[in-house]
Amino acid sequence: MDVAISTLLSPIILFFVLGMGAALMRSQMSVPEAFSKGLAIYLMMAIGLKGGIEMSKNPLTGEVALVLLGAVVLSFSIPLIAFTFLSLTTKLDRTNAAATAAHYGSISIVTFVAASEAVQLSGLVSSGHLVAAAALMETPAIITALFLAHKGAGSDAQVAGSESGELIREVLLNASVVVLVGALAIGWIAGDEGTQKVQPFFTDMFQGVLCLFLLDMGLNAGRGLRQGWRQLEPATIGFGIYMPLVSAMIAAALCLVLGMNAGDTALLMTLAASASYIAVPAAMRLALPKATPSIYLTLSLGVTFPFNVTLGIPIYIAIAKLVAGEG
Amino acid sequence: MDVAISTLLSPIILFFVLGMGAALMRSQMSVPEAFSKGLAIYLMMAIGLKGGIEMSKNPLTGEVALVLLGAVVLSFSIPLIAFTFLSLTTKLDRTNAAATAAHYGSISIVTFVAASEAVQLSGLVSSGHLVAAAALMETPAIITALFLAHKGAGSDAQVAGSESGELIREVLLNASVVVLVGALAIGWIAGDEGTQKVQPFFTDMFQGVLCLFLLDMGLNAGRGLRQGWRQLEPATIGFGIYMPLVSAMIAAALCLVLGMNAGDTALLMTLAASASYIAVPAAMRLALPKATPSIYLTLSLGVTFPFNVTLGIPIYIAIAKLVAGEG
Amino acid sequence: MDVAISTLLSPIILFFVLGMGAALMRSQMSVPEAFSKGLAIYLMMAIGLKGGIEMSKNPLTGEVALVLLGAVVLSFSIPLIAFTFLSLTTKLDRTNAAATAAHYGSISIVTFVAASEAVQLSGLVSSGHLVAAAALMETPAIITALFLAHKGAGSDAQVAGSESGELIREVLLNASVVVLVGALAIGWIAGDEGTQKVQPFFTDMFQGVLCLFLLDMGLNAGRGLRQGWRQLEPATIGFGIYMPLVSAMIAAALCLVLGMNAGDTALLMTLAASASYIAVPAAMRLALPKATPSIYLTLSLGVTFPFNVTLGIPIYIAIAKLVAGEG
Amino acid sequence: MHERLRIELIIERMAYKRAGRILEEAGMTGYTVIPALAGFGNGNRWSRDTDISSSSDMVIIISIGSEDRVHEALDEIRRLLGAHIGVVTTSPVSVLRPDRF
Amino acid sequence: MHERLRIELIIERMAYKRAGRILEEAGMTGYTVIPALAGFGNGNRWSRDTDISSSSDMVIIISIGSEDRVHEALDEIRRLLGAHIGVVTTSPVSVLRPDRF
Amino acid sequence: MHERLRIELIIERMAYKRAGRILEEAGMTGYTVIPALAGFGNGNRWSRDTDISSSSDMVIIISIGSEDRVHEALDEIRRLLGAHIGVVTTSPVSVLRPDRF
Ligand SMILES: Nc1ncnc2c1ncn2[C@@H]1O[C@H](COP(=O)(O)O)[C@@H](O)[C@H]1O
Ligand SMILES: Nc1ncnc2c1ncn2[C@@H]1O[C@H](COP(=O)(O)O)[C@@H](O)[C@H]1O
Ligand SMILES: Nc1ncnc2c1ncn2[C@@H]1O[C@H](COP(=O)(O)O)[C@@H](O)[C@H]1O
Ligand code: NA
Ligand code: NA
Ligand code: NA
Repeated sequence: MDVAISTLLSPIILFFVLGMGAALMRSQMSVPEAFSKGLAIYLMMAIGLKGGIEMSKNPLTGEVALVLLGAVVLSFSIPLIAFTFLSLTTKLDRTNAAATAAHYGSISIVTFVAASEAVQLSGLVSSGHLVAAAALMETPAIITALFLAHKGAGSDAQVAGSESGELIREVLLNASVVVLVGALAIGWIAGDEGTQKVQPFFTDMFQGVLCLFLLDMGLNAGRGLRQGWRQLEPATIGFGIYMPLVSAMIAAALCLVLGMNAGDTALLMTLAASASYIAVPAAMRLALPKATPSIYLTLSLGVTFPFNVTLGIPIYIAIAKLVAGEG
Repeated sequence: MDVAISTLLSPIILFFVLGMGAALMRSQMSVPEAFSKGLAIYLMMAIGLKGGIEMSKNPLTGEVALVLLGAVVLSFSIPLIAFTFLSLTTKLDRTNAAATAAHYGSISIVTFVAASEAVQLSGLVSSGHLVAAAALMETPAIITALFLAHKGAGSDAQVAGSESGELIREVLLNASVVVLVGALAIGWIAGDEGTQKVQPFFTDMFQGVLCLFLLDMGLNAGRGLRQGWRQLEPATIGFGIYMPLVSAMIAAALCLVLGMNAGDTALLMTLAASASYIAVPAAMRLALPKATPSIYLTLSLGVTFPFNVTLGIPIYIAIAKLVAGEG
Repeated sequence: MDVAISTLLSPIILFFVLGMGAALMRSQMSVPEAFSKGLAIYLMMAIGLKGGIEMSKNPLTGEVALVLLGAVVLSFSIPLIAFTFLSLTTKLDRTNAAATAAHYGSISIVTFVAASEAVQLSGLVSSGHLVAAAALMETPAIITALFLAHKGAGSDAQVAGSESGELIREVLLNASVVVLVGALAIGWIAGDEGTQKVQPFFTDMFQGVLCLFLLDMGLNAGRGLRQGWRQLEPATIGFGIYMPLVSAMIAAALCLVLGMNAGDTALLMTLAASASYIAVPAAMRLALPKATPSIYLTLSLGVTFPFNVTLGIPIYIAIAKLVAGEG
Repeated sequence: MHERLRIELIIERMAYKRAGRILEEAGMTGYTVIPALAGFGNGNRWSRDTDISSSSDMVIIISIGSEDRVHEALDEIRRLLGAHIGVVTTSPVSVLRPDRF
Repeated sequence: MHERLRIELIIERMAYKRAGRILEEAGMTGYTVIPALAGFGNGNRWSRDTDISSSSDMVIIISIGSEDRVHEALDEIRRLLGAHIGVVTTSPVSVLRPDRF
Repeated sequence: MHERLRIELIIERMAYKRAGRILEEAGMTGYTVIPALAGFGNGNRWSRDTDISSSSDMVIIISIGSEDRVHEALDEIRRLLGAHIGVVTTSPVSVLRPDRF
C-alpha cells in the first residue's frame, strides 16, 4: 500500500496529473509536437539500451525464449477477447471494434516504464528481456485486428493510391519497433562497458525526461477526454477499465504456467493490460481508415492509460506477488 | 565588483551576448521555435521543482505569506507607475502605454534565474518561496493594465469571435503559470527525497540548458532590436532602462519593511525590475489587440532584458546588501 | 585493429548503422527537423566549449598558429584537386563539379567528433586548437569553389532579388561558424573553472546526444542514398571514396612538415577527408543555385560520411601513427 | 464538379480560435489552419524562429463552404479584422462532393 | 500567362503518400505538401500539438497541372476520399512557364 | 468585395528572402511564407524531416496585391525562377478592405 502511495506521489505521475488537470481546466498550453516526438525517440532508445545491456549479462535460455513466445501469443490473442467484449456490450461496428481491439493487444511503452519503476520500488527484480517482450508485442495484435475487421466484410477493394508493402512497412518498421529493437540489439552488442559513455544521457536523465513527456501526455489525454468522451457510450468507457484487468489476469495465468518471478510477472501483466496510443493508431489510419480515431484514442489514452499508471500498476504488482508466491 | 565581473563572464551571459552579436551582425542562424519552446518548458519545470523542494524543507510561516502578498501587490501596482511615466514622457497612446506597463509589472523568469545564480555567487542565500513569488507576479499586472486601457476608453464592444472565459484562461492558465505552479507543488509534495531520481535532469543539466536558451534569447533580442528600434522614441528606450531601477527600488523598500535577508531582497528586486516577454505579450494579443507588439517587445526583450542580466542584477545585489545590512 | 573494431562497435556508429538500415529498408520513421536542428546546435556548442577550455590551458604558440594556417590552406586548396578529379573522371558540368568540390574542402563536424573519440580510444592525445582548425576550415573551400564555378563562365548577372552581402553573411555567419567560434571563445574566456556548472550538460551528455543525432543522420543518409544513387555515375561514387583518402594524405604530408603529434595528425587528416553536408549545401543554394543538390548531398552524406566514420577514421589513425612516428 | 467559395484568412496566431468560432457559428462545416513561418507587412519582416513571444506569428485558415455561409461569416470576420491583424480573401472553387459543404 | 488547374487536397497526414502516388500516376509533374496545425470538421476540433498519436493530423497537397491530368487524377482521388478523411478543390490559375506542367 | 490578384510562389527555402525582396520592391504591401513538409518534382520525392541539409526544403509565399503590382513583381520573379527551383501561379480573389493592397 505504501508502495502504491509512493508510486502515486512520484513526480512522474504528478506531472501527468498536472497535465491532465490543466487540459481539463481548458488551459491552452501545449508541448510542441516536434519536441515531444524527439523525447519519445529518446525514451525508446533509453529503454531499448537498458534492456539490451541487461540481456547481455545473462545467456539467452530456453525459458527466456518461452516468455517471448508467450508474449507474442498474448498480443495475437488479446484482440480476440477484446473484440468479443466490444461486439457484445457496445454499439461499435465491426471496423471500430477491431481497430479498438488492436490497441489493447499491443502495448504502451510508457506504461511499461512506469511499471518498471514501481516494480523496483516494491523491491522486486525484473529482467531485461521483458523489453524484448514489449517490442515483440507491438505488432501481432494489428494482424489479428485486420483479420477480424475483414472477416465477413467481403473482400474490400484496395484503397486508391496504396502501394503493396506500405502497410507491412508501417507495421514492422515503425519508429517504436525500429528504435526499441535496434537499441536493444545495440545494448546487447556493446554491453555494460561499451555503453558506459552514453549512460549519463540514457540512464541518469531518463526519469526527468519522463516527467516532461508525461506532462505532455497528461495534456494530450486530458484534451482528448474533454473532447471525446461524449462520443463514448458508458459500456465503451467501462471496457477501457475492465479490459486491462482481464488482459492482466490472462497474462498472470501465463506467467504462473511459465514459473516467472514476481517482477517479470508484474511487467508482463502490465504489457498485456496496456493499450497503444502511437504505433497502432498510425497503422489503423492506413489499414482501417474508416475506423474512428476519436473512439479508440480517447479510450486508450484518456481512459486506460490513466487507469493503468495510477490504479492498475499497483494492482498488477500485488497480484504478481501472489501468483509468484513472493507476497 | 569581482562578482559583477564573474557574473558578466559566466557562460550564460556570454552565450546571450554571442546570440545578440550574431543577430546584430545579421547572421541568419536561428534555434527552431519548437525546440526553444520545449527548452522553456524544461526551464520552468526545473525552477518550479527547485523552489518547491526548498519550500518543503521549511514550514510556511506568516512571514512567507507576507512576502508573497507583497509580491502580488508589487505586480498590481508597478503598472500604475509605469503607465504614468509612459503617459507623461512618451507619445504612446493609452492602449500601448497600458500594454507596455503590463510587461513591467509582470516578470521574466530567465532574469530571475540569472539573478539566483549571481546571488549564490555573491555568497548570499535565498529561499524557495521566491519562486512562488515569481509565479504569483506573472498575472496581476495584466489586470491592472486592462483596467488602465479601458478606463476612459468608453466600453468597447467585445472582439468578434471571442468567448467568455478565454482571456481568464489565458491569463491564469498559460504555460508559465501552469508549469511553474504545478512543478512548485510537485517539488513540495515529493520533497528532496521523492525527487532524487529526477534531479540529474532538472538540477545538473539546468545551467547548460540555460546557455542554449540564452543563445536563442540573444538571437531574438538582437533581431528584435535591429528591426524595432526605429519605432521607439528615445524617451521610450530610456523608460526601458530606468523603469527597472524604479521598480527595483520600490521592491527594496518593501523588503526593508518586511525585514527580508539580502538574497531574497535581491531576488524580489529583480522580479520587480524584470519585464515579461512571453506570457504578457500573448495575453495582450488577446486582450488589447490594437497595441503594437513591436513596441512592447523591443522594449522588454531588446532593452530591459539585456540591461537587467548584465548591469541590473549586480546593481540590485549591491543595493540589497545595503538594504539588508549584510554589505 | 582492436581499436578499429571497438570503434565500429561503439553505440555511436551502431546507431548510425541502425538509422541507415531502417531507411534502406524503407522504414517511414524520422526525427523531427526542429528537434535534430536543436541537437546540432547543442553538439556544436559542446565541441566549441571543449576546444576552448583545452586551448585556455596552454598559451597560443607560433606552432599553433602554423597549424591553423595550414588548415586554412587545406580548405582553400582541396577543392582545386577535387574539381580536377571530377572534371577529368565524371560527366558533371562545371557548376556541379565546383559545388561538389566545395563540400570536400569544407568539413563535417560529426566526423571530427567521431575521430576524436577514436583517437582517444587509441590512447593518443590531441589538442583543443584542432576545434579552431575545424571552424576555420568551414568556409575557405566555398570561396575557391565560387572562383572555379565562375571562371570561364563569363560574368553571370546577379540572381534577381539578391542583396549585396547576403552570401558573405551566409558563408561567414552561418550557424556552424557562429556557434563553433562563439563557444570556442566562451570556453577560452571562462576556462575550466568558469564552465564547471555547464559541464554536466555539455560534457557528460555529449556521447548520448551524439547517438541520437547519428540515428537521424543514418536515416538521412540512407534515404538520400536510396533516392539519389541512380543519379550518380560509378565514377562519381568512386570519387566519394577515394577523395577523402587523397585529402587525408595531403593533410598527413602537411602534418609531417609541421611536426604534429599522432593525435592531432589523425584529426587534421579527418578534417581534410570529411565533407560538409549542412553549411556548404546551404551556401551553394544561394551562390550556385543551378548546381544539383541531390548530387553533392548523396555523395557527401550517403557515401563519404559513412565511409569516413566506419573505415576512414581507423585508416587515418593508423597512418597518423606512422607519420608521427608514434606507431 | 460543383461551385463553392474558398475563404482564406491570414491572421495572427493568437486570434485564430476567434476566427474559427466565427466560421463555426456561420455554419461552415470545417476549416483547416496552417502555420506561417515568416512574413512581411507594414514595413516589418517577422520570422517564427526569432520571435520568442510568438506575438508576430501568423496562421492561414482555409475553409470551403457555400456562398451563403461564407458571406454570413464575412460580416463577423470584418469585425474581427477591425481588432486583429489579418487579410481575408475569397475565391470560387470546384469541389467533388458538394453535400459536404 | 497560361491557364492551368490548381488542385488543393486537404487530407489526413497518414494518407498523403497515397494521394501523392495518385498524382504521380496521373502524370502531374509535381506537388507540394504543407502541414496543418489545427482544424475543425464534423463538430470536432483538433490540434497537432495535443494529439500525440498524430491520427487527426491533416496536410494540404497543392499541385499545379494541365486540366486533363488534373481530371485524370480526380477520379482516383474520389476513390481515395471514399476511404480517407479529406476535402478536394480545384481552381483555374495562371502560370508563367507553361511547359513545366 | 473588390478584385485583387493572389500570387502563390512555391520556391526553395534558401531563396525565399530573394523572392520577398522582389515583392517588396514591386510595392506589394505584404506577404506570408508557409513551410512545406514534403513534395515531388522532376521524378524526386523529398521530405523535410529526412533532409538534414534543408537543401530540398520548399516554402510557399502568398501575397495579395493589385494587378499592376503583381505584374510588376512577376517580371523579376521570372528572372528569379531562372536560377532557383520554383513554381508561380496567380489567380483573382475578392478582398474585404481594398485600401490595404
Ligand atoms: N498583402 C498581403 N499578402 C499576404 N500576406 C500579408 C499581406 N499583408 C499582410 N500580410 C501578412 O500579415 C502580417 C501582418 O501584416 P500587417 O498587418 O500589414 O502588419 C504580415 O507579416 C504578413 O504575414
Ligand atoms: N469545409 C472545410 N474546409 C476546410 N477544411 C476542412 C473542411 N472540412 C473539413 N476540413 C478539414 O478536414 C478535417 C476533417 O474533417 P471531417 O472529415 O469533417 O471530420 C478537419 O479537421 C479540417 O481540418
Ligand atoms: N506542378 C507542381 N505543383 C506543385 N508543386 C510543385 C510542382 N512542381 C514542382 N513543385 C514543387 O517544387 C519542388 C521542386 O520541383 P522540381 O523543380 O520539379 O524539381 C517539388 O519537390 C515540389 O515541392
Ligand atoms: Na496490451
Ligand atoms: Na517586473
Ligand atoms: Na574536407
